Amino acid sequence: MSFQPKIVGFLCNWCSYAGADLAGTSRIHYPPNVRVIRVMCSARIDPTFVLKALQEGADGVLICGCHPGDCHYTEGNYKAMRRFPLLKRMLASFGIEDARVRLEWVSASEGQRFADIVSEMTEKIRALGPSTIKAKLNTDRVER
Amino acid sequence: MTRKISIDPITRLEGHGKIEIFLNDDGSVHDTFFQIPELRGFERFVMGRPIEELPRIMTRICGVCPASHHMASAKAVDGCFGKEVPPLAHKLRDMYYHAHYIHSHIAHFYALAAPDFVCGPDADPAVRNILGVVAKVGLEIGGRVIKSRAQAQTIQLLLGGRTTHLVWCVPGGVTKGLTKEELEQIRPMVKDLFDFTQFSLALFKDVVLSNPGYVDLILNGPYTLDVQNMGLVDENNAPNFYDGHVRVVDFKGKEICKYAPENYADYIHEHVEPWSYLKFPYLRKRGWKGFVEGIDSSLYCATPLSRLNVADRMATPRAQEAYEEMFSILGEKPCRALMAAHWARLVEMVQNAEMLQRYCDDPEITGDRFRVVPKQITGEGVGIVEAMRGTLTHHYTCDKNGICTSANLIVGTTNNNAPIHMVTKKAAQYLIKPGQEPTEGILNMIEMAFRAFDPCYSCATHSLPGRMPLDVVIYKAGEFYRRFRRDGRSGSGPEPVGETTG
Amino acid sequence: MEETRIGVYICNCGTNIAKVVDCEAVAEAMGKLPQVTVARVYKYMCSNPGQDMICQDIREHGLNRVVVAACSPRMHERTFRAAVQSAGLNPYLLEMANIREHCSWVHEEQDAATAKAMALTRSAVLRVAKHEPLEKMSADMCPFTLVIGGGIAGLTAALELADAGHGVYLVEKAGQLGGTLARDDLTAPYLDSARDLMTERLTRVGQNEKIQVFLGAEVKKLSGFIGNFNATIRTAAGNGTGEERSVDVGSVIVCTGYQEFDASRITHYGYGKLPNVITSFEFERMLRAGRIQTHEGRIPQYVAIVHCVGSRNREFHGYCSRVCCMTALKYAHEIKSAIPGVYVSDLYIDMHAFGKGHEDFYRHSSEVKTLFLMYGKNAHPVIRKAGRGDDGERLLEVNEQLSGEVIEIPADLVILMVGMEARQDAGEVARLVNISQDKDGWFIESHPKLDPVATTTEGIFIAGTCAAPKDIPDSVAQARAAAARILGKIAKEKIEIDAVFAEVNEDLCSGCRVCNELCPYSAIDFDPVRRRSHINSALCKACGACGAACPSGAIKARHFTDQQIFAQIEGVLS
Amino acid sequence: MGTHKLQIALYWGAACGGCDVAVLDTNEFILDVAAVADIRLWPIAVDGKFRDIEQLPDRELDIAFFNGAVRNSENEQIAKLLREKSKLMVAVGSCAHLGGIPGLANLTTKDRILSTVYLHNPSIEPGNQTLPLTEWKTPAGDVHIPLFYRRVYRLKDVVEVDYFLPGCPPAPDQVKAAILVLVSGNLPPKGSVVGASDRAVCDDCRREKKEKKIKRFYRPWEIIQDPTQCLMDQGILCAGSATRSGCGVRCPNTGQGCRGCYGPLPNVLDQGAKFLSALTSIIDSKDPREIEQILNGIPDFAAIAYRFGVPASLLERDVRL
Repeated sequence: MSFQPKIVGFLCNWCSYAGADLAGTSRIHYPPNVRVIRVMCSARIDPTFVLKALQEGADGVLICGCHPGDCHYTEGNYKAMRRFPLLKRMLASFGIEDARVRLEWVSASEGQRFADIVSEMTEKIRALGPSTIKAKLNTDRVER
Repeated sequence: MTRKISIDPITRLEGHGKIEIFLNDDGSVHDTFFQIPELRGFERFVMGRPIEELPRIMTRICGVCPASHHMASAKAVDGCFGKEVPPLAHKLRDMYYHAHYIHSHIAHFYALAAPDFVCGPDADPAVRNILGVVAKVGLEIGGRVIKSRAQAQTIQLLLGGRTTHLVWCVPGGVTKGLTKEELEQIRPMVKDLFDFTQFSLALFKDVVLSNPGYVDLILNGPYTLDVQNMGLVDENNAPNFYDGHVRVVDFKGKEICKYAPENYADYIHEHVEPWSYLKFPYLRKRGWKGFVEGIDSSLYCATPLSRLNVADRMATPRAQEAYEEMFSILGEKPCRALMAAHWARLVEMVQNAEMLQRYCDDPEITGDRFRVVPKQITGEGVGIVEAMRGTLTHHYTCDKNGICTSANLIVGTTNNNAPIHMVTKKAAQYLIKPGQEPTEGILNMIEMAFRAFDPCYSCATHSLPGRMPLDVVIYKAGEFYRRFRRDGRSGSGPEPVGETTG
Repeated sequence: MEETRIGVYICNCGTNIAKVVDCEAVAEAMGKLPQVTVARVYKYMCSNPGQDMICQDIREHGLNRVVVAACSPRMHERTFRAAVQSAGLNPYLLEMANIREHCSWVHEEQDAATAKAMALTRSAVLRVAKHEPLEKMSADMCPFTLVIGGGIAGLTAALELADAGHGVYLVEKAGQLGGTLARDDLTAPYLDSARDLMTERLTRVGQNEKIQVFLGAEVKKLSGFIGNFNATIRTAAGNGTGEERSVDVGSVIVCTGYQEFDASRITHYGYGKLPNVITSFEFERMLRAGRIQTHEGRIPQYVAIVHCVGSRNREFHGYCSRVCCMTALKYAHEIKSAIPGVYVSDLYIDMHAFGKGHEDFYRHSSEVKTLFLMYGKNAHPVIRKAGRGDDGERLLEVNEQLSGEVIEIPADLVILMVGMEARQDAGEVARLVNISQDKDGWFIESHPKLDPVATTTEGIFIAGTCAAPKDIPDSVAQARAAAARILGKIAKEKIEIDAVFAEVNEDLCSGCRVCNELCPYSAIDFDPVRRRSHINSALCKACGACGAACPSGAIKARHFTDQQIFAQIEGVLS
Repeated sequence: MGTHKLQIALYWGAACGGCDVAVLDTNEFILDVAAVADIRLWPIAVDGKFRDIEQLPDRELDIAFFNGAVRNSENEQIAKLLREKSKLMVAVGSCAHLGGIPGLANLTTKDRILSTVYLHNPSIEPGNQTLPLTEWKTPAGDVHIPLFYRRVYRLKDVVEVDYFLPGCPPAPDQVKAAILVLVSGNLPPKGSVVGASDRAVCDDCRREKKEKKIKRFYRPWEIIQDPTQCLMDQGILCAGSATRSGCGVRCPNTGQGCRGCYGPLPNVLDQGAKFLSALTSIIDSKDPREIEQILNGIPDFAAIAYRFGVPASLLERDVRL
């Protein structure tokens, strides 16, 4: 079977998680590669979570929040919006490919959009191949 | 089948050092290797960093002379910003640097070099260290040594906010000035320090010059090398540690070249040997000729002695007196006796103290024009200062956003790499005689050869209060024959471990 | 430290989960995890027997943690928290794994779905092991209510609360009460007068001293939290300056209503250019004035009513405006009774007559000879100038769907049935009271079916047409529902504050003040003397922004701690 | 030899010696230490000591102080040996604790380092192709130098570490404090950081801190800072809020932003990520394009976020390396 990417999804409770639920209630099918972790707001997503996921062997990380201007906590998603670009630049310095980490806005009514994002991201990462981070860190422990 | 003696480790500042001695069957020295087994690669991993961060990164090349790297780096960065630095900033940096010199020279002379002379090269290793020195010269003086070094550190602290790994210099000057209050704290310390330099010279005369054995050791021991001299000088060819032109003079006193920092690469190249991580600089125009002495040699020393050798005079009156006295007693200028470097340090210290005095009396020193915001990034700079243990060159380039695109370094120790390699061999050949077994004292005298060069090697060998561990293994016909050990523990002399079957 | 004993419960959800996920395999895998004491599968975990099973295990196996792998926590987390609580376990020692909405309903391939279900459940198990028991807190419930909007919904809600003896601040933007209903003549389907409905409400509001009315007023600021809001009301005085008044309220009901669709956005009916093409609202005004006439002042002989103007149409509004069909029939009736012998034609797409009495009303209308013509969604009627010899001033060409023929009908007056749309200022209101809007701008309810008048912000309710197009009875019902919810809370006197909030560990806080500006509820304040930041747990809504930002790791987002989330990450990836 | 005296060893790996100078900077205190302890090894005891140290019984030494990172095979061998022979292993300074400045090499490769140092620079001997080799045969005999590793490691990546004394270099007062704690016998929990605070640098920084909103980041040379105001409030990057205190606020007091040498706070897994989260959270913009532009004021963030701790970060190194 072809390479099945492991993607960790951090979804805000009010919009994106509800959107993913809607994809379910609407029976919209998408690849089984994203495993969702629910947070109350995309503002809760500490860049440490993303690094931790990559270090633990995730092939990709998907962050979803409410559309700008539509956050349940009025401005939480702007915090995610501010953290993300610098996080991406930092990841690039560590040699991590752009497509592996994504920030998307998904509202409670966008089940289809969530499914489309997951499908597309899964394909992109499948094309990239597995992340080598975990393997290399393990090798570092035995080979200098 | 040759025998092999390892003097391992000795260290240099950036890391560790090692000497391998190969003996012929008759016990004479076949060959020696002085190896630097360490590399960290600053030149590469600073690439991509914002250029203004380099003075704060490069200090970590050396924790004993961080100010040297900070200053050289800051000046290279100044170059990348079109050298827009207010005069006051240069004064403050120079002032700091003189204090740094004093701290380092005190540490070296008293903790690291003095034991050889005050206690004697073949004194009991247990007492051949700073504690032994204190025991000899008395606790009061010992206390004064520690106090003086602490004063030199305090002056740096008041000026630059930090001693080890300062962060003070930025493109356009320095981040803080000197307040009147701080100046008033510094003033009395400077006076004490000047007195201390005079005291140290006197001590050197009493202890060393009054002892014909030492004078003979210095002048006629195995510790001379016929290579050229390098040092930084001002427009009057007086030593300048923070700024100026690099002057190279052969051991007969003839100027070979004098270049501005920007042109260093036209005059200096570095040779690589596969058996050491440290490169071997040489005079470019003469080309690499191998490890050879002589008036045509492309090799040179960059030590306190070299600095005085290339200078026509000192920059301050009392230092000038000490300088003249030194050369008259040594009887030759340039002087080729490496051991005289210890004396040269004390002479330099006088100039350092007098310069500090001058700055304390400079009405502008507490001014506020110590910082400007540079208007342009010009993209390239070379910074050269005299580190305590040799001419130090930093050369950077950066892009239009001020991101470092290249960095090249020739650090003090590197200049002396070839001479140390050679003098070690010379000392080994002189001291290890066919048929004789090397004693601990002999090994120490081999160490003294490179100890003359650099506080860092020295601190490896006269650490406080322990000492450098040493292990000499002698093989005969490829079989273990005899061994001398000396570990870091105080009080253990050489002890034969007896025969074993190979 | 007692030993961690976790019970894992996998729900078949009938076949909803079981048909794609091998629940037995999941249970078996979970049973092997350290700290897991029991792992069971059941048909419907949310059913009483299902919940009983969990409670019984808690007692018999001394479980101190529970994982339920079933539907979305947004669906049943409350249910199972209540269940474990009833068995004496702290409700926050429960964690759910969503293996239905996020797994069985979206994946077909059995092995992959089962593997994913295992990963999700494992992550819940690792997480729950890090859970801590949390205690809810309580605060006083202020019995006053702020009602925004003085239309039928607002008036009704205000009366409902005031009649129960509680104070109401009723804020109306316009110069008088009544809202859009005040513009109507008769109401469908029973043709009773809108005026009468209104006067009854208005007089009672006027007489009730528990209700304080602010006309020409706006709510400028709303701060605080359920039971303890503070609102700033600004009343515009004549000269425009106006004064501000600050009031404490426990709850807010938003009844800001709708605005009519602007017919001039549709060019093909020539509205604005052709004088005798008018909107339903303009016609309503004629009816109230008591004289139906053309622009030229003549009595029309041919009147055409066009449905779904701006509604059920991709270009403008996709939704059905719900009230127009019945209003159109109401017009047919009023026109016929006002002008004997008039020809009324009614051009519709579909006739929506689902309400009580509406179908009868429709039948009755066809009996009184209204000409019903069905046009296609994508083939709207075309208005042409009538030629010599034609009846009426205009001709409407309709591609009639039932007969399949192109029919021309004469018209002196064309009435465009324009629908309802969200008010222009709905966005401001949403931000003011911190609720969200859907893609059409209507306010979003906390649950479309189970919780239609509450919002995602506790203490803020919505009623009437600000939530979606609806008719009078529905608006009134919502207003009373909202009032009832509030009366319930007032009766309790105390409101519970969720145990999930952020807190500062002051032993680690260095007073850097990074968090201070981040809280949208101003729950974080800074003590300049001790140089520490502090979080007011009642104001905190647990978004976790400060926890993520705190560079010292001094802020803990309760129930969403770093350790819990790290455990989840490990779980989904192992 | 005083048998009741503590047996102490010190060693330096890939380091600059600054940690030793910090010990010297405790001035008279050194003599007190010498009074209660035999210093069995000085930092620079390297493989020449192998046989001697190997001959010691295990755990013969009471405390081994190891400063410097693990850059080559020699550093690792000695670390392992000292661990074996010592009851307590203490990582001294940022290099041993977090990887330190040498750890920045984990953002580039061994090959690039060798080529820059020995093949391609303005002062290298023209046409040089020679690179240092771990083993070299000479007519006289073979000579060896250690293997230069692909990347840099922290001490705890190669041996078990009991305590960490942070700082580049550790502040002399903290060196005193830590040594006193360790010789006192009543030891903190294994794995603790000693000689540092549990609060961030801001706790000791006396600059006035306001509510933070940042419209522009300045590079240190672009702005003359106000010495009374929080550097971050002025848009000058300072890692103080994400860094343990104990240093004495040396850098901010000199007008430069903290670079984080004392390492992450007790509850923090990754210092750089936390610093990133904090400073981006306070950016005053809701426009993605403007945010990108504001961030251009912080070039090369990775090497600032992990100035002293690339090997201590969750990712440890450039994954392409």
